Parts: sequence; C-alpha cells; structure tokens
Amino acid sequence: MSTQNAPRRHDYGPDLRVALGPLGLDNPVMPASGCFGPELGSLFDLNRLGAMVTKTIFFGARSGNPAHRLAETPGGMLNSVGIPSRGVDAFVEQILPEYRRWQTPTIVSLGGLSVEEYWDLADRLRGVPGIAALELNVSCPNLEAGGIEMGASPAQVEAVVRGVVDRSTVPVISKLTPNVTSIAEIARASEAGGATAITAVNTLVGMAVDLDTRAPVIGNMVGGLSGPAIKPIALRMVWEVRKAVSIPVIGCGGIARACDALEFLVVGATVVQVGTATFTRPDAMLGVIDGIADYVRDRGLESIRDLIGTLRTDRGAAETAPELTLAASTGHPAQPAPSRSVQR
Amino acid sequence: MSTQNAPRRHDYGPDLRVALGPLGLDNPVMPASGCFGPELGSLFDLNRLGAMVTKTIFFGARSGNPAHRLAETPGGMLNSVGIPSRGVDAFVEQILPEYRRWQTPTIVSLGGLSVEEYWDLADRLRGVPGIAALELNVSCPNLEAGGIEMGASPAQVEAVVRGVVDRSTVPVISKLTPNVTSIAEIARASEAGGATAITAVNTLVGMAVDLDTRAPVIGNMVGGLSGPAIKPIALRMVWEVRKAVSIPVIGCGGIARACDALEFLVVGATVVQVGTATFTRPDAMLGVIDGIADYVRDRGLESIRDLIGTLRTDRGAAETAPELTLAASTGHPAQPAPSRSVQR
Amino acid sequence: MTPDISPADPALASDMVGSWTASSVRVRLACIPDIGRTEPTLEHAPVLEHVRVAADHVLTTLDAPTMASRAEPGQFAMLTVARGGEDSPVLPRPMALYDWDAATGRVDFLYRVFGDGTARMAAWPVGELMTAVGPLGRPFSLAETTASLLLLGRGIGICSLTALAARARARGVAVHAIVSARRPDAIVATDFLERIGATVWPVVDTDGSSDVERLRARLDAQLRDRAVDQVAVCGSERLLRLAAQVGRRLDARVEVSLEARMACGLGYCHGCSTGEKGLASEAPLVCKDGPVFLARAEAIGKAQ
Amino acid sequence: MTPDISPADPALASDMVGSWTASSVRVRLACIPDIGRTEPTLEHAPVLEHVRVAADHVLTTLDAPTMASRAEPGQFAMLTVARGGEDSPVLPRPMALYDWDAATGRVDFLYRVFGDGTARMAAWPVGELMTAVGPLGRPFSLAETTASLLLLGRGIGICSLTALAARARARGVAVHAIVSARRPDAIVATDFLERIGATVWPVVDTDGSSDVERLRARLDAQLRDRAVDQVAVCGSERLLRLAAQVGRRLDARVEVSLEARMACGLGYCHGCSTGEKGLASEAPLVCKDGPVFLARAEAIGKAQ
Ligand SMILES: Cc1cc2nc3c(=O)[nH]c(=O)nc-3n(C[C@H](O)[C@H](O)[C@H](O)COP(=O)(O)OP(=O)(O)OC[C@H]3O[C@@H](n4cnc5c(N)ncnc54)[C@H](O)[C@@H]3O)c2cc1C
Ligand SMILES: Cc1cc2nc3c(=O)[nH]c(=O)nc-3n(C[C@H](O)[C@H](O)[C@H](O)COP(=O)(O)OP(=O)(O)OC[C@H]3O[C@@H](n4cnc5c(N)ncnc54)[C@H](O)[C@@H]3O)c2cc1C
Ligand SMILES: Cc1cc2nc3c(=O)[nH]c(=O)nc-3n(C[C@H](O)[C@H](O)[C@H](O)COP(=O)(O)O)c2cc1C
Ligand SMILES: Cc1cc2nc3c(=O)[nH]c(=O)nc-3n(C[C@H](O)[C@H](O)[C@H](O)COP(=O)(O)O)c2cc1C
Ligand code: FES
Ligand code: FES
Repeated sequence: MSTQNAPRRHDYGPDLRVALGPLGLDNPVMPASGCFGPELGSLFDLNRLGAMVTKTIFFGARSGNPAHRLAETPGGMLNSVGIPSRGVDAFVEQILPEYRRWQTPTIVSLGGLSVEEYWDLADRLRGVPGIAALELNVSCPNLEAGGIEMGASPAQVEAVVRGVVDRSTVPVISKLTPNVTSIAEIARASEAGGATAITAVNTLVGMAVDLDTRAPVIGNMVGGLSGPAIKPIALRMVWEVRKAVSIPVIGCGGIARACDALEFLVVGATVVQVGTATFTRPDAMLGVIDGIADYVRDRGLESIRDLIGTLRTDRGAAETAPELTLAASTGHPAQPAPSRSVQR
Repeated sequence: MSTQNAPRRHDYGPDLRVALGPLGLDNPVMPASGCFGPELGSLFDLNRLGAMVTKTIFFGARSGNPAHRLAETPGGMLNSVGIPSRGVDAFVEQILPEYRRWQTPTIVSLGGLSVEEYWDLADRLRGVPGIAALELNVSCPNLEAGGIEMGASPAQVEAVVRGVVDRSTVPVISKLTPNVTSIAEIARASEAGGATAITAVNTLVGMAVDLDTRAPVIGNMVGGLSGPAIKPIALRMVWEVRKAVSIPVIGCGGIARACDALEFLVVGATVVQVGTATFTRPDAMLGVIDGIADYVRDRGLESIRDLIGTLRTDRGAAETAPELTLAASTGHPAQPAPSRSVQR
Repeated sequence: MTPDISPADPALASDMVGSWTASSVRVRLACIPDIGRTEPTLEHAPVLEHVRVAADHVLTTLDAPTMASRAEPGQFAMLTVARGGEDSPVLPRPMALYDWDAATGRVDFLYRVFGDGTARMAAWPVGELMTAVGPLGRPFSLAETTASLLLLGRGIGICSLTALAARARARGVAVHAIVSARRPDAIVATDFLERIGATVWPVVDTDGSSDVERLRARLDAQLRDRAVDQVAVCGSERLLRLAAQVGRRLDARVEVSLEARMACGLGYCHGCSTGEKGLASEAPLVCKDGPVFLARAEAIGKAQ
Repeated sequence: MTPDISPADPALASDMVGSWTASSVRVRLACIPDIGRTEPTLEHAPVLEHVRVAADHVLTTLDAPTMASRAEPGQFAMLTVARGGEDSPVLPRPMALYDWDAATGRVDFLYRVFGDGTARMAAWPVGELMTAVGPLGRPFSLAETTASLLLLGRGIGICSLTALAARARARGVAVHAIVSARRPDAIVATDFLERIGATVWPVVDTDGSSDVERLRARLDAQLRDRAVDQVAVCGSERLLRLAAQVGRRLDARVEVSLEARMACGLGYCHGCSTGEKGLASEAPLVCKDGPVFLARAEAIGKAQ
C-alpha cells in the first residue's frame, strides 16, 4: 500500500501518485462524500479514480430531511439531504460490497450526533475488509451539546478523532467544516487527535427563500452551499490548514476542472475531492485527472509531488520580468509591483 | 427625520419608507461601503437612493494594498483594496462635501486598527454636518491584538460600538464580518454596545492562485469574496442575526436584483445594501428599488413594512394546496411535505 | 386540513411514497418493482435541432445512440445545461424521453422554457455537444393483457406519457389521452399522439374544459361501455386523484410519474427523496425508485 | 535585480506612478493634468455589429450616442459582459474607444477574444442592449504645436492609440505607427491607420522584426532627419522604455496608456491603483488618474 510500490491501475503518463500517510493513491483525485456512488460505475471506469469516498453513514437508520433537499444558486447549489442512512449493518452488508467491485481504495465517511456515535461506528467497522480509510464528517450537530455543530469545537473534534484513531487500523481523515472563525484551530485539534490527514472543506451554511410562498426553498430551512461559488473560500481555508498542520491536506470545495484542482495542490493540498462538479458532469473527475497529468507533463515536472505546496509568496519575483521593475518612488527598499499592468 | 414625516424625494408608487431607529429612509436600498462614490452621480440621480454609504475611512492616511487588488471568481469577485484613505481631515474637507450635493442621507463608514481608532474617528466626526449615521466596519485586523479580525471578538465589537455610540449624536450601525462561527453572538454584542442597527455581512475571506506564476492572484494573498456567489450565506446570516437581536438589520451580500433584495427583506432585513452588483451594472440599485415597488404593489401590500420579516416557517401550510396533503404513512401526526412534486 | 392517516404498515413502509387524501378518497403511492430499468450511459451528444412547438415550448433532438437503444417509456435523462467552458448552472436538468429512434440514435425532449436551464437548452448551438446521462429511472409498465390505455397529462407532464402511448399503439392497444393545459397555446404533443393513432382530448383552463369535475363527468360518460385496463398520469395532483378514482372504479392499474429536484438522477445524491417523514429509513427516491409509481385510491373509512 | 530607487519627492509622490529601470535608463511616470476628461454616461447600448478582423480579434460596434459625442482619444469604456438576465461575470470589461462617430452615435471597440468576458462580448446578439459606461479616464494630449507623432502599440495596445492617430491626422499631423504583435495574424488596426494616412510599420516576433534593439536601430535611422514632437505608447514595457528613450533624445513628450484590473472605472472602488508602495497616501488610480500617464526617461547617475 505504499506510494512507491502500489501497482498503478491506469497509466496517466506522468507520475501522479500521492500518499495519505500509509495509504498510497494512484492519483490525487477522489470524489467528495455525498457526491458519489457506485452507480457512477455504469458511466465510467471507477478504477481510474485515486480513491472512492462513500456518503456519510450513521450508526442507525435515518430518514433524512424533507423536500426540497436541493436548490440551485449562482455558481453553486444548496443541499440539505440530512444524511439518510440505512445504518451501519446495512452499509457493511449491502453497500460496501458494491464498492468492492473496483480496485480503487474506498474511504468510508462517518457521521454521528454525539462523540460516542463516531466511536461506536469505528468499533463496528474495525477489521471490516475493503475499507482503506475513514473520513470523519464532523459537520453534524451534536445533539448532546445543544445541537451546535460538532466541527466548530476543537475539543470535540479532537475527542472524535482520537477515539476513532484508537479504535481503527486504517488511516483516519478529519473533514472540517468551513463555518468557523478559525479553521486552523480545528485542524490543529484534528492533528493532535491523531488524524492521518485533513479534508477541508465541507459546505457553507446558506439559505434561499421562495418569493411566491415566502418560505425557505430548502425543506430544512438552511442547507450547505457547494460548487464553484465557494472555491475561493475553500482554497483560502486549505492554505490556512496547510500552514497550521504538518499532516496531508485534502482540498475540497468548488473543484470542477484541472485548473481548480491545481490551485489547491499549489497552496498545499496533497489530494483533491470533487463534489458538485460530478453532478454537473458525471465524468468531471476524469477531466480533472487528465488535466493535472497534462500540466505536470507540460511543466516538465518529474511528479505531481513537485507541485504540491509550491505557492510563491514572493510576489515580485514571481511576477516581474527580470529586466524591469516598477520600483517604489520613495526610497524605501524596493517593493516590486506587478509589471503586468502595461503588458498586453 | 422620522419615517412618517420625512419628505419623499421620489415617488415610487407604494410606500417604501423604512427606519433605522431615528433615521427615516425614503426606500430600503443603499449602496454597500466601498462599492459606491459620488462619481456615480454622473450616471444616475443619487437622490433616488435610500441612503448613501461612504467607503470606509481611517483616521490617518493609508496607501492601500499592492496590485492586483481585484480578481473575478465564479459568480463573484475577490478584492483586497486594503482601504486606502486620505485620512479623516481630508474626508471632512474634500470628500464629504461631494456627498452633500444630494439630499440623500449619508452614512459614513469607519475603520480602525485598534478599538481606540474608531473612538478617535467618532470624536473627530462629532457634530460634523451632513452625516446621517456611522457604520462601523469591524472587519479590520486589530493590530494591537495580534492582527486577528476585530469583528471576530464579541468583546471587541461591543467595545468599539459602545465607545462610538458614547461619542456620537447620530445612529451607529455595526457591520459584521461573516468569517465567524456564530454571527448571532457578534450581533448580540453589537446590540449590547448600543448599536442602532446591524449590517450583515461584509466579505468572506477567499483566495485565488495564478497557475502561470504559482503566486496568489491578489497582491495581498487573500481577498474578500463578494457578489451573487455569497448570497445564500449572507441571507442565512441575516436570518440568524434577525433572530438574535431586536434592532433593525441591514442585509448585504450578493444582492443584484429586486428578487434578491426581497429575500433579505422576507427573512427580516429592514434595509438592503448593494455592493458588487453596482460594478456589474452601475444602475443596479435603481432596478432593485423599482422591482421592490412592483412586488409590493402586485401583492397588494400597504407598505414595504408589511413584507419585512414575514418568512413562513410552517412549510407545509405555505406549500401545500389546501385540499391535498401528502401525508405520512406511518401513523405519526401528519408532517406534510411539499405537494409540488407532481405539479407542472 | 389535517389529513387522514393510514395505519403504519412496516412491510410497505420503505416502498411507500405517501398518500394523497381528499374528502372521500385517499391515493396511496407505492414503488413498482425494479425490473424495467435499463443501464444508463453518459454521452457527449450533439444537439441536432430545435423546433419551437408551441408558445415557450421547444423540442430538442440529441444524437444519443446508446440512450436511444436502451430507452423505455417513462424514463428520463439528465441533461447538462452548462456549456463546454462553463461550470454552472451546476445541476443538470431532468427531462423525460419524449420520443426516440433506436435505429438512427435520435432522442427527442420536449420542454417548456421555464427558467435559466431550459432557456440554455433551447439556445444550445446546433452541433455542439451536450452531456447527457440516461436512460434513467423505472419505466411505465404495459401489461401484455392491456387492450386500452388512458393517459392524463397536465402541462409538460404529457411529455412523460408520449413514449408509453407509442409503445402501446405499436402493440395495438387503444390509447385515449387527456391533454390538459392552462391555455390553448400551451397544449403540446397532441400532433404526436394523433399521428400514432391515439384519441386525444385537449382541455384547457381558459374555457373551463380542464376542470376536474367536468373531466370526471365526461370520462364517466365516455368510458361507460369501454374497458380501461391501465391509466398513466403525470403533471397534476388533481389528475392523479381523478386517475386513481377511475382506476379503482374500472379495476385498472394506475401509474403516475412524479417530479422532484434532482442532482444525480442515478440514486446516489439522495436529493430527490419524496420527503416522506416518519419512515424508519429513507422515503423512496424519485430518480431511482421512480419516477413512475403505482397509485391506488382507497375510500376513507370511518374506522381508522 | 534590485532596482535603482529615486529619492522621495513628497510634492510629486501622490502623482507618481512609478519608475521602470533598466541597465542605463529609468522611466518615471507621472499623472497628466486632469483637464481632458469628459463627463461619463451610462447607456443601454444596442450592439450594432461584430466584425472579425484577425485571428481572435473582433471589432464590435455599439450605438452609444452620448459616449460618441463626448469621447476623447485614449479614453475607455466599461462594458458589462453579463447579459440581461445574468448577474455574472460581475466585473465589466475596460475597453479603449477604438473609433467613434459623434454624428451617427457609433462607437467601435477592437479587442482580442481572450477569456470569458471578451468571448461573451464577441457572442453578444446583435440588437441586444449592452450596459456601457463612458467615456472614462484622462485622454492623450495633443499639443497645438505637434507636427509629428510617433505611436508604439504592442498587441491590442494599439487600440488605445488609433483615435489619437485619427485626431492627429485630422489636424494634419504626421503619424508614424509601430504596430507590434506576436504573429502576423495578430496585427490589427493597420488598415485603419493606413486609411487615415499614417505611416505604419508592422513588426512581429515570428521574424524577429519586433525585437526592441532592431526597432531602436530602425528608429534611429529613420528619425534622424525628422522631428518627433510626441510619442504615445501602449501595451508593452519594452516599448515604453524605448519610447521614453526616443522621447528623451528628441525632446518629445511621451505618454503611455496603462492597464489594470478595474471594477468601477470611475475612481471610487480603488481596485485599479498602480499599486505603488511606500507612498504616504494612495498611488494613482489607472481609471481616473490615467489610463494615460506622462513618461520620462532619466539616465541613472552614480550618485543616488
Ligand atoms: C423525471 C422528470 C422529467 C421531467 N420531464 C420534463 C419534460 O419532459 N419536459 C419539461 O418541460 N420538463 C420536464 N421536467 C421538469 C424540468 O426538469 C424542469 O422544468 C426544469 O428542470 C426547469 O429548469 P429551469 O432551469 O428552466 O428552471 P429553474 O426554475 O431555473 O430551475 C432551478 C432548479 O430547479 C429545478 N427544477 C425546477 N423546476 C423543476 C421541476 N418541475 N422538476 C424538477 N426540478 C425542477 C431545476 O432542475 C434546477 O435545478 C421533468 C422533471 C423530472 C424530475
Ligand atoms: C483602460 C483599458 C483599456 C483596454 N482596452 C482594450 C482594448 O481596446 N482591446 C482589448 O482587447 N483589450 C483592452 N483592454 C484589456 C481588456 O480589458 C482585457 O483583455 C479584458 O478585460 C479581458 O477580459 P476577459 O474576460 O476576456 O479575460 P479574463 O482573463 O477572463 O478576465 C478576468 C478578469 O481579469 C480582468 N482582466 C484580464 N485581462 C486584463 C487586462 N489586460 N487589463 C485589465 N483587466 C484585465 C478582466 O477585466 C476580468 O475582470 C483594456 C484594458 C484597460 C484597463
Ligand atoms: C448533495 C450533497 C451531499 C453531500 N453529502 C455529504 C455527506 O454525506 N458527507 C460529507 O462529509 N459531505 C457531504 N457533502 C459535502 C461535499 O462532500 C463537499 O464537502 C462540498 O460539497 C464541497 O465540495 P464541492 O463544492 O466540490 O461540492 C455533500 C454535498 C452535496 C452537494
Ligand atoms: C471592491 C470592494 C470594496 C469594498 N470596500 C469596503 C469598505 O471599504 N468597507 C466595508 O465595510 N466594506 C467594503 N466592501 C464590502 C461590501 O461593502 C459588502 O459588504 C460586500 O461586498 C458584500 O456585498 P456584495 O456581495 O453586494 O458586494 C467592499 C467590497 C468590494 C467588492
Ligand atoms: S437525484 Fe440523486 S438520488 Fe435522485
Ligand atoms: S476601477 Fe474603480 S477606482 Fe479604478
């Protein structure tokens, strides 16, 4: 399972392999939880994906939220599916086998309405074959703590992660909510809890109103905003997480094309997840993988790993033609500004 | 200056007057700070606006951020202008007189890098004629508190607001940042500090990377995301603020058309601000006002005030045709779901 | 307005969509067996042509041979309305397969230009590729023994019924179609239905002919001597109730095609649940457990 | 690579855009007086036609009579690229006024189809209204005494210079235009310039003719006997430096048109600052204090 030795299921040309701790991946592209299912296997070869991620499962069965569960917004969408679940036993017996029809590693997303629910799930899944890693969706209300989002509390996130890590033999990924003042703080709590990697981010809480009825469009009143609209926010948060922790980061939020994914890799994501874009075009992930391969090849890089975290923060040097500099006119040390302004 | 007696500068047909405490407005539409200037007066009649809002001013002169200061994103834009300022004296002597060419009330936006800077500004502006209200832009880093955004701390927001209220004779509006876990908490702090109204929200922090140079597109690395992309988030936050406080709320974020503004009014905003849309179409605010008037007229409402805060949260009743109900099939008390699913 | 509630039936619960109740009749919906569904495919399909068929109604033809070869009446496709370089609108649009030809690979969609997505569909440049996923969902059933089929379509709801009508006519089944719309210029598909030899009753709100009580009376009169073995309905709750009552009286099987907002159309996003509450697990999904459901009318007894 | 820095000149500071330094020459930019600017207007202007003038280059004509009646050479407009029902792209596109006719109200823009916004402009349905704000910014100056004008335009930078050329020719001024582009098929505006009687030197990267040292030599040779009173440049830093050096040698006034990302074009959003750091207050705004700036070359002395 190590990066270097893992057999590659598909030849992308350049070396696109990455690793999340002990889990080696053929390429850095995987679906976002809730935006993927084995049903997609009838549309394209799921062996081409870096990994598969299940929809979040809960311990028991849940019916999910009332309709409407979806609404479209400028450049994005709101969803409040409410995580219907057939329960963990049905998952292991009926759903997980579906995933095992492909060689692609399967990451199972776990949810809970209390810290212990995550732990119980981890206990139940311990040793179940066909699970490459667990992703903890902590964007759930903690019913024991008054319904406040679990993921907003560093202490609760750390407790959830630590408990699951203690109970698992596979890598544990902590998936963070963006609805917080400091995502860096939650990232550090995840790392402290023993997470192998961090996924950033889940959806931003949003709302829409139907002006005919003056009622919220979404049955649950509020829903999660996803899609290209949130990409700038997600990218900034991934960068903040990257600076806060030393474990790998999985970037997620608004990625529709290779260029989006590359921005996440440049700011320091090791892996990217594609969510909403799979609805727009079910084969979006293939375009992302191919486009990343093209970029790596065109730039003459040895491997995708030479790209990750290469954000240039010395803007002047990065942007200014060597022989020309727009210099400060006040005698301060040169603070070069972009020279582009006259270039066309 | 009371709502009922204020002479109306323009006849909109229906009664669109609203009030922010003692400040009566002809209609509920005003620009968002930083997205407006008297320069627009050459394009349309600024007397048609409910109010005018200045760009945020600082006490001293500031040069602002390096280029690029702007970038476009899906359904929105990033900006990091950095609030260049000629300082408060230049503002009073050169800029404020420009605004006074119109009868529309002028709201002056204040910024600061410490709690005291806001207070000093309030002291300096006390009694200056032509200022209808102050709006406190607390989305500024507090340099004295390690550069953390002032608006993320309830205590600091309360201190800023209270100090300015103590020093002012005009209404004080607290403008909140959306980059927090609980905007309700910051809203309550503003109310406790004595704010007359609350504006929600400022921009969400975002980022973009130039894949040619691998440097951030924005000179300041990160910028504020605005425009239609953020509307669902802003709307949700306005609703949360509405539920948290009893003072009027000014909704802001992604409003481009009357239908957007109406959604904010329905969830409980008394006034709306239009920012980015004025760049897209400089006359966007006129379209918003006219469209609101049409809606109020078409629905047979007496006044815009009959619309504010009328969100229906009893979904079934709002959505279901009276004679038909999709009933639960398990014997639980009826939980009507939308009947729309078969209506087309 | 509190509806009558039928007692819980745990065995049926997960298959149950819900029940519509009216003064004297309750309509219960249930899933039909998952046998008619065919394997979907993703095609980058060129748009072949657009034909404006009525006010705001457009028929768009795609070249989608695999979909055409697998389609069954009542199935639908998810059509991406973001063009090549665009990433939004993020959601594809669910559209019934109006008509198709397995030999040529042509698939037709007939839709009302309603919002942004359908406006984009109608403006899609001819020749440009559109991402299309289908066929999706469980089709209408058509029993071997069916000799007479009644269709009730409201608005563009009729577009989900045309292919069933064509299949039925090809088998020699008699087809009667009530095509209901607000205004005469929103009546669509009647030419298609007439061409294949269906009896068509167009009815509209503007002259009151679409009124459900008038329809009921007319149906009572016209159907007196004829048997109806099957009823298919789409696009209106009132028509659904009428259909269920007719079906109950004539002992005919009634199927309804439902709509819901959809993201995936395949069954993995759970966005299109009928939203039924109070079930132990999730209510049926319109895209995967439907869009066609079985409808049964039941008289509401006193003893609940 | 650390550039030479000129000592602070507080009086100039707020007018100073910056200085480009090369091995032996520094180019200093300063604002020109705010006298030529005209009052902008907002027009909902019908698109009259699109003409494809070169590979990826389109000339679009608007019916914008007020703008046409007020325009001055070097000014620009902000064109909304979101169509009627759309709210994004949120930023309008700054475009130089390429040519106009106050009598008919026609205004031409010539642009390279580059990204989403320019692609939308080129695809804008003829007859549909486009929101256009202009004329904006400070125009080029043209002194009464000017008898000979040299233009240096790189890429679509030439589009900011055409109107100045026309104005100059109308006054009988001799106009020499160097039109530089990457490839021959990206050379634009030469037909316009020839029609008005300018001498045009098209140069391209593909045959090396656009190389700045070759241009310098050619200019040295050709300009030996002729006077050049004014130089206007747009679209390239190298050409700007060349222009400044030529201007310094011939004692000619040199003006450059700059670009920056813009949101308002009017001076209130502060998005387009030249970004100069270290000034006491804000650096000049390209939209309002420019886009045309005065450029001066200075030899770099030892004693800084
Ligand atoms: C299975 C199925 C088959 C359909 N077949 C047809 C058909 O043959 N002809 C036809 O005209 N219409 C059909 N519809 C309805 C069609 O999908 C909607 O009219 C269309 O999505 C409207 O998109 P819009 O962008 O124009 O409207 P908008 O209101 O701008 O759409 C906004 C969002 O709401 C969704 N939405 C809006 N209305 C509906 C609706 N009625 N059902 C589901 N989602 C909706 C859209 O998909 C989109 O995500 C069908 C719907 C379903 C579920
Ligand atoms: C005063 C002025 C006059 C101009 N005149 C012309 C002209 O006559 N012909 C012409 O072809 N181009 C001209 N440009 C450049 C033109 O504005 C850009 O090419 C255009 O904005 C690109 O838009 P896009 O959507 O196609 O590109 P994208 O890259 O998709 O644009 C993304 C964003 O960046 C901005 N942007 C991209 N390139 C530039 C640029 N070079 N300058 C400013 N903003 C940019 C866009 O406005 C937009 O907000 C001018 C620019 C300025 C400032
Ligand atoms: C319909 C839908 C369902 C989702 N369900 C889940 C889920 O079950 N668990 C989870 O962790 N995230 C879920 N998400 C969030 C996505 O995994 C992802 O974090 C988010 O959508 C941002 O990425 P995107 O912009 O690429 O969609 C869901 C998102 C959508 C749109
Ligand atoms: C270019 C730009 C400059 C802004 N400057 C300020 C400012 O000076 N003070 C402030 O409080 N908000 C400022 N904002 C934020 C807006 O006032 C507004 O809160 C935000 O843009 C969301 O609204 P919108 O989506 O309608 O633009 C600025 C926004 C933009 C886009
Ligand atoms: S639309 Fe995704 S499950 Fe039905
Ligand atoms: S573009 Fe707004 S100030 Fe220049």
